[in-house]
Order: sequence, then C-alpha cells, then structure tokens
Amino acid sequence: MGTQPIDEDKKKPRLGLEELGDLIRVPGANIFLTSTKKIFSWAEKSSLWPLTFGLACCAIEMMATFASRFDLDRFGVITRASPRQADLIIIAGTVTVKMAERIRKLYVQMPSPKWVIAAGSCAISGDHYRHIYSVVPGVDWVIPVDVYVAGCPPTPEAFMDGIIKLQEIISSEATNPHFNVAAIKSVIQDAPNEKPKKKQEIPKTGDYISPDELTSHASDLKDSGFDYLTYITAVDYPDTLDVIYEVRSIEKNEDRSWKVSLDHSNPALPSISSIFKGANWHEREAYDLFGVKFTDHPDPRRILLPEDWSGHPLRKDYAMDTSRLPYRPVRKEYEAWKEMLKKG
Amino acid sequence: MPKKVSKIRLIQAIIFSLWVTFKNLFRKPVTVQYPLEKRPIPDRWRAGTFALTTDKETGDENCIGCKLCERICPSDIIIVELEKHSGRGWAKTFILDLQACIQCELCVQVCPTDAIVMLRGLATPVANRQDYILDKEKLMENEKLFEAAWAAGLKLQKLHEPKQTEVKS
Amino acid sequence: MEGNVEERVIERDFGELALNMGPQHPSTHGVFRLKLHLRGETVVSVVPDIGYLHRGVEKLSETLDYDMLPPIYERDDYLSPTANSLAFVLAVEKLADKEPTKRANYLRVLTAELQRVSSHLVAIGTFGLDLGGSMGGGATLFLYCFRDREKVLDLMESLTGTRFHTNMNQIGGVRYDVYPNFDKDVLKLKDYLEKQVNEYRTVLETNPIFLERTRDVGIVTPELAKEVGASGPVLRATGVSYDIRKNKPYSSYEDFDFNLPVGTRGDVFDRYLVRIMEISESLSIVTQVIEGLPEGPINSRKPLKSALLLKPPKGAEAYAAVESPRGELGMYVLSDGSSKPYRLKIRSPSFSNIALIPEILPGHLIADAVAILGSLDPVFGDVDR
Amino acid sequence: MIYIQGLVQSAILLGAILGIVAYLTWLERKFSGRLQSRVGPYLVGRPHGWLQPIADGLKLISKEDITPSRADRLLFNLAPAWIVVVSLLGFAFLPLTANWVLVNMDLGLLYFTAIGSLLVIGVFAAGWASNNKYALLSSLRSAAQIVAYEVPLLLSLLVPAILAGSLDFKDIIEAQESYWFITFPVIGQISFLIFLLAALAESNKMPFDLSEAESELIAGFNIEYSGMKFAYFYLGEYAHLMAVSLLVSIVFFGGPLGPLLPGGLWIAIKTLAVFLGILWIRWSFLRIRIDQLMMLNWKILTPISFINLLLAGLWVSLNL
Repeated sequence: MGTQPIDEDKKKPRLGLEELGDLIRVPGANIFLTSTKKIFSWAEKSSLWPLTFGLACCAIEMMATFASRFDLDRFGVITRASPRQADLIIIAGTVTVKMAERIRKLYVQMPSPKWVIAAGSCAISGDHYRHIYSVVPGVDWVIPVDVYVAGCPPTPEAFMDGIIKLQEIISSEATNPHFNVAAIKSVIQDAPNEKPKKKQEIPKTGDYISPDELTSHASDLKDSGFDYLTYITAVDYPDTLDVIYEVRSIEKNEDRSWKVSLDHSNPALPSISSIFKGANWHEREAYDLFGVKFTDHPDPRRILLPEDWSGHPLRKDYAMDTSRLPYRPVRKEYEAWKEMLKKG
Repeated sequence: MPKKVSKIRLIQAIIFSLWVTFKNLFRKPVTVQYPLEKRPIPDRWRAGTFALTTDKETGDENCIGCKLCERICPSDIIIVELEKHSGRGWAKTFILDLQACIQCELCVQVCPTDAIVMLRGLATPVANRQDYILDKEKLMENEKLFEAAWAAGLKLQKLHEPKQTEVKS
Repeated sequence: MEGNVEERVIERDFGELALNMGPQHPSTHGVFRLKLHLRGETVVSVVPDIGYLHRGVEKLSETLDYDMLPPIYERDDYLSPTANSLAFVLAVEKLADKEPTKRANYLRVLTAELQRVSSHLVAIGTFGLDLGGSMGGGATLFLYCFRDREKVLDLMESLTGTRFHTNMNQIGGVRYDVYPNFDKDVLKLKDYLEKQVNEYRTVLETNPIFLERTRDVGIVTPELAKEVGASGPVLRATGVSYDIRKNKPYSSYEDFDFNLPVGTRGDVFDRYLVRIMEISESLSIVTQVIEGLPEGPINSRKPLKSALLLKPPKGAEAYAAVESPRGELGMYVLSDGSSKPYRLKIRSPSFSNIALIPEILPGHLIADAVAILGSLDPVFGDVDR
Repeated sequence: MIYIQGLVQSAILLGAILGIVAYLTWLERKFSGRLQSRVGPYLVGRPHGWLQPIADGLKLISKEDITPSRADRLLFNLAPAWIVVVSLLGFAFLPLTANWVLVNMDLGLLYFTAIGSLLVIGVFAAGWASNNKYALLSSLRSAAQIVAYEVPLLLSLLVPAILAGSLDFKDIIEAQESYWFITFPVIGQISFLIFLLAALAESNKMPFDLSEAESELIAGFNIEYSGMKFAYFYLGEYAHLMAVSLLVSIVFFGGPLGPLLPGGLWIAIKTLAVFLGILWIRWSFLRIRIDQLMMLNWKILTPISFINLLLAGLWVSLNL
C-alpha cells in the first residue's frame, strides 16, 4: 500500500549477461557481451511500449501526444492495453489511495525491464491535493519512478522530452537514484490536529422541514411536476448537520430547494431513493463524506472512498488518518533535502 | 433522424469512408517532428518554467520580498524570506517547488515589481525529483536561458485596471 | 493445472461469469470500475464502482481563498476546464454581489464554447475508439478528431497561454483580453472545423456498421433521465429540450442566437448526434461573440492583490449552474464571512449521468456496454471530484 | 539428397518470410500513419524508422517471460508455437513463381484452407490456458467466428477451383492465362468479395477483430502473454495475413502472370497490393458486434456464396 515506501530495487539485470561473462573465459568474450548489451539496450530504448493507462488531465494531454500532431509512434512508442506487453507505465494524473494498490498491481504485472514516468505535478508530488485525505503525495510512494516530467499538465513537448530523457537513461545504463523515501521519512509528521475553531453562528436561510415530512414532501413535489433531481448534499454547520435537497420542474423551469436539520450525534433520516432513482448515489455520497445515515437506503455503502475508510472527511472535525498516508509539510521536506545535499 | 439506409447509400457510405482515409494518404501529415523541428511557442505561453528577473539598468534583483506570491499560490509552493537593507526589501531565500506547480500564473499576476515571470521554455525532465526545487540561484540563471513570456505582473494588473472614464458617452 | 476446471473460470453463482472491468481498461474513459455479471456475453447485472480519482476538491476548497480557487476547479472536468471555474465564479459573484463587465461575459462565453467544441471532439473521438478499437477505424476517427482539436487548443494557447487549463475566469471578470487578429483566427478555425464536422457526419451517419452499433442501443427514457438527474446531451437526446444556457441564461447567453439539438429516442446514436450538432452551434455562438464583442474593461474588480481579499457576507449561500459539455455543472457555495468558503458542493454532470449505468446496461452485450459508456462521455475528475 | 534440398529450400523460405513479415509490421505502421495524417515510425533508423521492427524484435526477446501462476503451463507455452507453425505451414503449398513451389500438391487449395482452420486451436488454447476471463471470452468469440467463417471462405474459394477445374494451384494459375478470375463477370467479383470478408474475419482483422477487441477485451486471447511468446502471436498473425494476401493474388489475380516483369515480381506486387488493401479496410471501419457478425455470416454470406457456387457450376457445366 501507499504508506509502505519502496526500498528494494525492482529491476532485474537484463538478460543476466553479467553472470554469463564470468562463466565464459574466452578472450574477447566480454567485449562481445558488452556490445550485445549495448544492442539490447538500444532495442529497449527504441521500442518503449507504454500501457494504455491514464488517470486524469495529464492523460488527455498524453493522448494528444499519441495523436497525429505529435505522434509518439515516431519514437517507436505504441500503446499496449495489457500490462504484460508493456515496458513503460506513464502515471498521468493524481494517484489516490483507492488507486494506489491498483497501480502497484499493474506495475508488478509488467515484465522487467520496466520503466516508470511520472508526468505532471500530481504524479510527482500530489500537487495542491497533496494534503488531502485521499491523495497519495507522489506516485513514488507506490512504485519507483525513473523520470519526472513537470507541468500541469505537461505539454506534449514535455512528454516527448520525458521519453527522450528515459531513452538517455536506458542507453547510459545508469542505475537511477530512485526517490529515497527514507531520507525524508524523519520530517513526515502526523497531520496537525486542527484546533477546533470557535463555534461561530452562521445564519441559516431556506425552507426547513422536519425529517418525518421528508418522504411525503418529496413525493408531493414529484407529483406536482418537480420530477428532476438536481442534487442532494449536506453542510456541517457548527451546531447541526443539514441536508440540502434540490429538485426541478423542467416544464415550469423552476427549482425547489429544501433543507433538513439533523443532530450531529445521530444524523439519520429516511431515504428518498424510492421516489427519485438518482437519490441513490447522492445519498451514498452524503453518507460517505458526512456520515448522514439514510435508514431504508437500498445500497448503504461508501461510494467514493474505500470501504474500509474510517471517518467522514467533509465533517469539520475530521482528522486525517496518518497511518494511511504521509502528511507532507513542504517546507520541512525542503529543509531536509537541503541538508541532505549539503552532506553530499 | 436518418431513415433506414437504402442499399445504394450503404455502398456509397462504404466507399466514402474508404475515400476519406484514402484522401489523407496523400495529404502532408500534420505531425510536428518535435526534437527535429519545433512548433511556434505563442507569446502568452505559461506552460514553462519560471525565472526571477533583474533590473536591466542597475543589475539589481527586482524581487522585493513582499511575499504576495507566497500568499496567493494555491499550491503553496513558494517560500520567500524577507530581509531589508539599502533602503528596500530583498528576498533572502526564494524557493519555487516546480514539483507541485499548477502553472496558474497567479504569482506572476500579483507581483508588484515584475520580478517573477514565466518563460517560453520547458522545464527539463529530471530523474531526481529534488532537481525540481528551484532556489534563488537557479531562478536567476533561468532568466538567461529562455526569453520571458508576455505576461508580467504590471502588464496584467494594468489590463485589469477598471477604466477611469467611460469610453462611450 | 490440477483441480476442477469449471471452478477456475466460472463463478459459482448460477453460471454467471463475473467480469471485472477497470479501473485500468482502455475504454472506461479514465479510472472507472464496472463489476459485470455476464450470461454468455450478455450483461445481467452491473455494479459500478467510482472514487478512484476522488481528490477531495470540496475539502480543499475550505482551505483556500476565493481568488485562489478558480484554477483548482479547472482540474476537475479536465475536458472543459473553463466551465468549472465559470460555475464557481458565477456562484461567488452571486454571493458577493459583484457584477462582471459585459466584455468579460462575452469572453467567458467565447472560451466556454471553444472548449465545448474541443470537449465534444474528444468525446466523439474516444467514442470511435470504443467502437473501433485502437487497431482499426476507431483509432483513425480518434486521431482525426484529435487533429482537429489541436486547432482549437492552439487558439486557446495563443489566447491564454496553456492548451486547456486556461485559468481564464476570475471573480469579477476574465484574466486575458483577446489579442489583435484574434477574430481572423477564430473565423479560420470555424471554417475548417465546419468542413471537417460535415465530413465526419457524412461518414458516420451513413456508415452501416456505425448505425448498427449505435441505434436502439442503451435507450434512456425521458422519465428515467429526469429522475436520475441526467443532463446535457444525455438528457437532450431523450427529447427533453433543457439547456441552462437557454432556460436560465447566465453570462449574457441571452444575447446569442443558437438552436438546441434534441434527440428523439435517447439511444447511443442520438447522444452522438446531439454532440456533433452542438459543435456547429457552438461555432456559430463563437462567431456571434466575435462580431458583437463590446468594448470596455475585462474586469470589474481592482487588480488582484492578496491584500484585497474577497469576503462575502456571513451565511450567504448561492447555487450557480452552467451548461458544461457534459451537462449541468453547478456549484453551491456557503460563506461564513471569512475569505474562504465554509462549504462548497460541486454538482457534477458526469456523476449523475454515470448513475444511469446500472439502469440501462443490463440486457446488452459487452460491446454495447462499452459503446453506452462512451456515449455518456463521463470525465472521472468530474465524477469523483 | 532430396531431403537436404527440401531443408535448404524451406530454410530460405522461412527466413525470407520472417524477414518480410517483420517489415510488414513496419509497413503497416507507416501506412496507417499516413492514413491518419501522421508520420509513423521515424526516429529509430532515421529516416522512416527502418530499424523499428528489429528493435521491437530484439526488445521482445530480452523481455521477462511471464507465465501466470495459475495458468495451464503446457497449453500456455504450446499455443504461441502452434500459431506460428500453422501460419507458416500454409506457405509450403503456395507457389511463389509459376514453377517454384516448396511442396507441389494436387489438392493444394484444399490443404491450404485446412491448415488455415487449425489456427483456431492455437487461439482457443491460448485463451483457455491463460486463466483470464477476458482471454476466455476472446477465445470463445474467436472459435465461434473462425469456425463459422470457414464455410463461406471455402465456398467462395471453390468458385475459382471450379472455373479452373482443379484444386492444384498450378492449374489455377494456368487457367488464368486468358483472364484473371477477378474479372469473371459477377461470379468472380462476388466470390472475391466474400472471400475477402471471410478472410478478414478469419484472420481477426477489422472490422471483424472481435477476438482482439481492444476496447472490450483489452488485448483478447494474448492478454497474459509477454515477451517472445507475444511476439509469436504477432508474427503468426502477420504471417497468416501475408499468406491470405498471397492466396488472393494467386487465386483471383492470376498470381505470377503479367507482362514484361518476371513472375516472382508480379506475385510480390499483387500480394503487396492486396495486403495494403486489407490494411486500408482495416483502418477505415469500425468494429461490428458479435451477433451482427454471426448474422452477416449465416444470413448473408453463406447463402450468397452457395448461390454463387451454383452459378459457377452451372456455367462451367453448360459450357462443357
């Protein structure tokens, strides 16, 4: 999982030629073997097949790089959909906790020698999401990375620069100094416990109804033409947990919105998913992020976060579970790096 | 809404789709052969890297360490430390962590002295992610590497200045 | 391999084959997981699993100032970034009672419509990839669409500096003004794209394979679409003529004259048709913007300084929606009087559209399932937020 | 002596075919690139990336060879070899010039199609042995598809055989001295079209590449194969395609017949033209669905090819 830093080097020696060189005691054998090795590393760098795999915005730019205008096929780079046939995985997008283990799995399924490019700020460091509960701060917490390409998203030229850089690394046969997680482990700290803010009153507006009226209210509205469900969400006010509903009548071009106030200790109310089918997912989201329990919901599971997640992140008192994810204080990390560089 | 396609139109359609691909066979490819040739980079380019500028006449740094960019950065990647001497502020340290930059150009926009600019050149890919931490020296060197993009703080702020007098009567 | 052969491949639940599709799959349009139960090749039931790109934008919003947020939202629906920031900016303007200038409004429409064109081109291209695989005609369609999209992106790049994360919208106005000769570039682009779009339409809409693959597949009824809250081309393909640009005009959309393409049957073909017809409509809006672009300032606020923090009144709440290429993209903002939102909810169109999948997928073959997913055109940054 | 001669001949043929097949993949990438208004391989062996197939081959050799832990080891390793052997076997009976053929056989045409239909065993074995659901679905699809399309394939091939009055390739070529069978009014063209469609279906090419359907089944039956074993599939696929192109050029386009140039060159030109034609179709159409594929076969292609065969038979017997 994402929290376990990768210390072991993943790459196997190519073809095991080094061992062969020791066995053959013929003059010139080593020259022959080094030149063979050179040929094979040339072949490796000339035929990098990446996995068809994209996560977010950077993937769109990656697709554009594969498309006619930039055409990565010129480098001999063609995509393969199966990890078994891929040499390269381009992590293009934000790596979340839920996705991290899949990425690890995909990486393991690839045959060695294999390469990783982290493209874009999200893959490099988690970008502005790096303090967020569900985001892995950099894909190198999950798999070892060979080349980092900056950009948000990197332009196609930057992608191609990344490929060229990787080709250089392959042909120089340099062992890449993978990101050393252990070095900055000391500065990784628990997420600061956010001090509970002073409870300030926030004035409330809108139509409030009681939880008991909810289903009848919703079905009345539906019967009177408000048959389009816009959204359901919740707000964690300092004193209550409010659920907001909005429906719409397309014929009348009108919106109706109402709120239900709930108690923090036991936020439960009936589900309206039998009236509006779309409420199913919205209610699951409200449960996932706010912990609002919908009593007769047909599928009361989390929707966005992994099933075994604890806590409801959009509550104001949510403290991040640092056993899952490192918290990355940028400044401290920077200082640690500086010191590392000074030491050499 | 198309009706049921007749047999003749069906054959027409097949031939037409073959024709469309065939036509492209003799067109010049749209590909820009990147390492060999480069597509023009527009003036307003902001997908590149950063630089700290110096005054052309005096050779002094433009940055006065006002920390506005540090405050506005949504990604929280800029660290500025202020020191004051010879009658103005200076940036003792200026760190820009390109690892988490989202290239929104807000730092450029708020800069009161045109000190930080984006460049019309890409950040090179690195094998070591620490190399993406640009400190003050690197940022000053960058200025010589590429030319600056169109946007600069004062220019953008002037663009956003509400017009003093109404143009139309 | 020893052991019971049947047990190796066939699930024990009544001869149905459980197939896991995604999150890494060429045609899930991002990180999406479908747990399919198949009988033969027919889908019996499906359990979608989302959240593989859940980046907690709503939580992130609570930690940043209003002025820092628009570029953050552009990463959500990454095929039409300006629609996201536009929705946010409109909501905050409602909240703080700031009125953008007329010219800013027109420029917002301009970028939004150009990105609608580029987004629909991606949608049609990747739809081709779903129907035709990456080793065949689908790839050709995909590459043609991306080739044409590059022209739009080049224009966006000369206008704003990046290819699609424009960061164009700011509270009170826009960041960039048009450059000289911009109108000529736009008209050239319009002529080029209209020719190309007509060509694709002739190729696809008479192509027997395309028609066989798309017609009467994945039918969504208007009732179902409304109940689930589907919007955009998915809703309009069912015959419901609802578009926020028409029904609740924002950002001076009422000044422009355009048609709403509406489908009749709500199948995959109709959704494709609505999209490709919207490209032409968007191009016509863009020319109208260029022709009627009013003079004046592009921003109604003082130049952005972090000292001038925007602080909407305490307890104010606002919901503003825009018509993104995928449908109704709304932002609900609640202020607590500070410079940061107290709560921000993104009502994303893809999230609601994707909720149709368990309703319409059963009964179709796997190949159709892929086509249906492609025709819903989800963006997973938008679904998971 | 004759054995050694045969060995040498087949070694030369094998080497030539493998080299040609490798460069056919390059040709396809260049050709599809131009169709899609891009360049295709360019930088590996500048200009035009002529070293690309060599790099691909060498890289695939050096890749780690993975056998999934729960796969059927024997079948898993046998299948790629089977595919390559079977697709190369076909070349033994195809004449490459008017009088040069490795094995001359009276029933050459029949034998060729018989060999071709053995491919399905390899594909099915690969899909089954991989212990992967996508591979299983793919192999089931491809078994259904190949077995079904054998019928119109064979029926449409029988037309030239009837017109020539022989199943021997030499006789078929000789019979085309006066006119190529493709120019034979109606019957020739119909049987050519049906053969082309059936051959596309049999060699898993667009618009019938259902067993490799990338967007549905990721990579199809070869999803679990890596390195050299995957290369075997690749090789087998293109060798089979080349054999089909060669067959079309012999049976419908008069093979080595043609003015001025030597026969060997004519057959090469015709084969290449047919190959490019297949690629052109491949890169221009979308994929059809499995039920539509079966419908097309049993409801349209098979009846038409029956009628066509009947017409050909009538014509020949009435003329006699």
